[in-house]
Amino acid sequence: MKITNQIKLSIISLPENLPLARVTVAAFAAQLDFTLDEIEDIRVAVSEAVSNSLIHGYENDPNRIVNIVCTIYGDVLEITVEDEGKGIVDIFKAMQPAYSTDPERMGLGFTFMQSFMDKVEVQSAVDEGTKVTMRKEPQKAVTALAEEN
Amino acid sequence: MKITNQIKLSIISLPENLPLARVTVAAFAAQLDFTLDEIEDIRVAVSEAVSNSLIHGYENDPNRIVNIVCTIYGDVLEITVEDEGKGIVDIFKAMQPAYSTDPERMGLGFTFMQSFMDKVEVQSAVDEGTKVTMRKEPQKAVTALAEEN
Amino acid sequence: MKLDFKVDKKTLIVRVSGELDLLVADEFRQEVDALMEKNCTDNIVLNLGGVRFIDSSGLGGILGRYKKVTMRGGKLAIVTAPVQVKRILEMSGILSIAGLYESENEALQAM
Amino acid sequence: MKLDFKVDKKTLIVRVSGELDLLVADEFRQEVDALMEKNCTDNIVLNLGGVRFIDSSGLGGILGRYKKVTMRGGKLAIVTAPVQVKRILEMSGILSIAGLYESENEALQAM
Ligand SMILES: Nc1ncnc2c1ncn2[C@@H]1O[C@H](COP(=O)(O)OP(=O)(O)O)[C@@H](O)[C@H]1O
Ligand SMILES: Nc1ncnc2c1ncn2[C@@H]1O[C@H](COP(=O)(O)OP(=O)(O)O)[C@@H](O)[C@H]1O
Repeated sequence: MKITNQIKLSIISLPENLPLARVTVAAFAAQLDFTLDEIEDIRVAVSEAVSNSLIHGYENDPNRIVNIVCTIYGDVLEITVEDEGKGIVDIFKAMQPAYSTDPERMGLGFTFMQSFMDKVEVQSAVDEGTKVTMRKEPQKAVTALAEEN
Repeated sequence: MKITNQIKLSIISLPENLPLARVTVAAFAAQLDFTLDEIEDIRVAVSEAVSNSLIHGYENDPNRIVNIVCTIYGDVLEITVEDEGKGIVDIFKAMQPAYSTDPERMGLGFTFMQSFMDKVEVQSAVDEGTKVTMRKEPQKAVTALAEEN
Repeated sequence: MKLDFKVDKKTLIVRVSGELDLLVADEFRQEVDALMEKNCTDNIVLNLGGVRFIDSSGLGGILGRYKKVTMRGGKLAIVTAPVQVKRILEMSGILSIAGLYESENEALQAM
Repeated sequence: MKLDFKVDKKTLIVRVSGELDLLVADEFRQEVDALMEKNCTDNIVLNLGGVRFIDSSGLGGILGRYKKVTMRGGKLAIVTAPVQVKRILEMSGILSIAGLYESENEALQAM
């Protein structure tokens, strides 16, 4: 489907940029017909993906870059969050609820991304980096389509 | 001076992305000790520079890209807004208050950027593009420094 | 941006809220002009109380309405702009030609 | 994020406002632990009424406090979370171990 709009936000890997990443993605998402609750869902999902790049991908090194690309295709919002960090050894395991390689963390990041977005895909290679692709469509749009048929 | 933080936002040249550009820059600026009025100033300056790239640089072509880079050096916020559009023939003339090549417009864009930011620099080459660099320091920081001396 | 309106004899009262920038400048222009046409009004009272942001593109829309109205012998008055908006209006010089009033009633009396 | 607090006998009441994420998770942890220490309290009543955003890093900070308090025989109760925050708390399972109350008084009675 044709791309209607796209933005790319690149941030230095500082936690200070996390609120800003949420704000930017939420402002972009508002161009589609999402409810406020759906925008909240998107904010949580973005926060989890970017936090993972900072903590796990870059192990808190504040001199790296996280790229966030937001795209609208038709009614669908796609968000990719990409780092060039240490990568994930076992993606399947990493995505299990409560699984974390950090004993201080809850292992709910991927679970929240999956609960709050329609679709989450993870590509990762050890020592090369991780790319998380998430999609979400306004529920209104889905309902309207269903009623048409 | 050392860069403390930096983000880059690239947007497709759609006016729909203008509010988002303001929101992102304002969220970044909030990392410095700006007052709410100063953040308002910054929002206006960014809005003018990005609008100029859309209307003048790209003549409303919605398939181009505007790059916005925000940097913090010490207490200074630097914002650059860059397009690869048609460029400005006479920068000095373009920056005069009330000068516009578009009879429908007011010619106040550069005037507002200059009034609301501490410093505005424009680089431009015909058929290559335009880059506007703006700087602003929180007034509090300036006052504190003066009191120290 | 959102526009609400009311008609008082020959005056169109327009209440603007939201952000007045390049994105909505055309819409503002067209909607206000259409309302003037439809309600056969000569004057505009522009209530900017709800405007959270304005830049030179938004100002251009207001100045354009000012020109159009005055060319036809009408008047344009501005009501209750928030501090930030007022500052921008002042810098543009529009307040020295169109009046700024505290309330819609005050503005209506000056029509 | 901003923390306000009050002490009621052996209970520390903490009122959190703002966003609870990775950026402030450490600060949250340290401030709450320091307040517990300083005021010699056993229990925590966490008022999340002013929290505008929470994610798994913010949750981690809360769960960490829960663990610490219960390990020492104390209790942790959560008060008035906004809908969005409540949804996240529910998904994490923390509400089935720590109680959720409508008011600080209700929570204090359950201590
Ligand atoms: N961007 C990333 N780079 C490297 N490893 C990651 C990345 N994202 C997630 N992981 C790995 O996947 C695990 C599970 O992630 P998640 O579900 O978000 O939980 P948590 O962040 O609480 O550990 C992490 O503990 C980490 O090992
Ligand atoms: N990014 C740009 N690309 C090309 N021309 C520009 C650009 N920015 C400004 N200009 C030129 O400078 C003039 C003055 O700009 P400005 O002061 O912002 O007023 P206005 O936008 O109202 O015309 C414009 O009319 C245009 O000719």
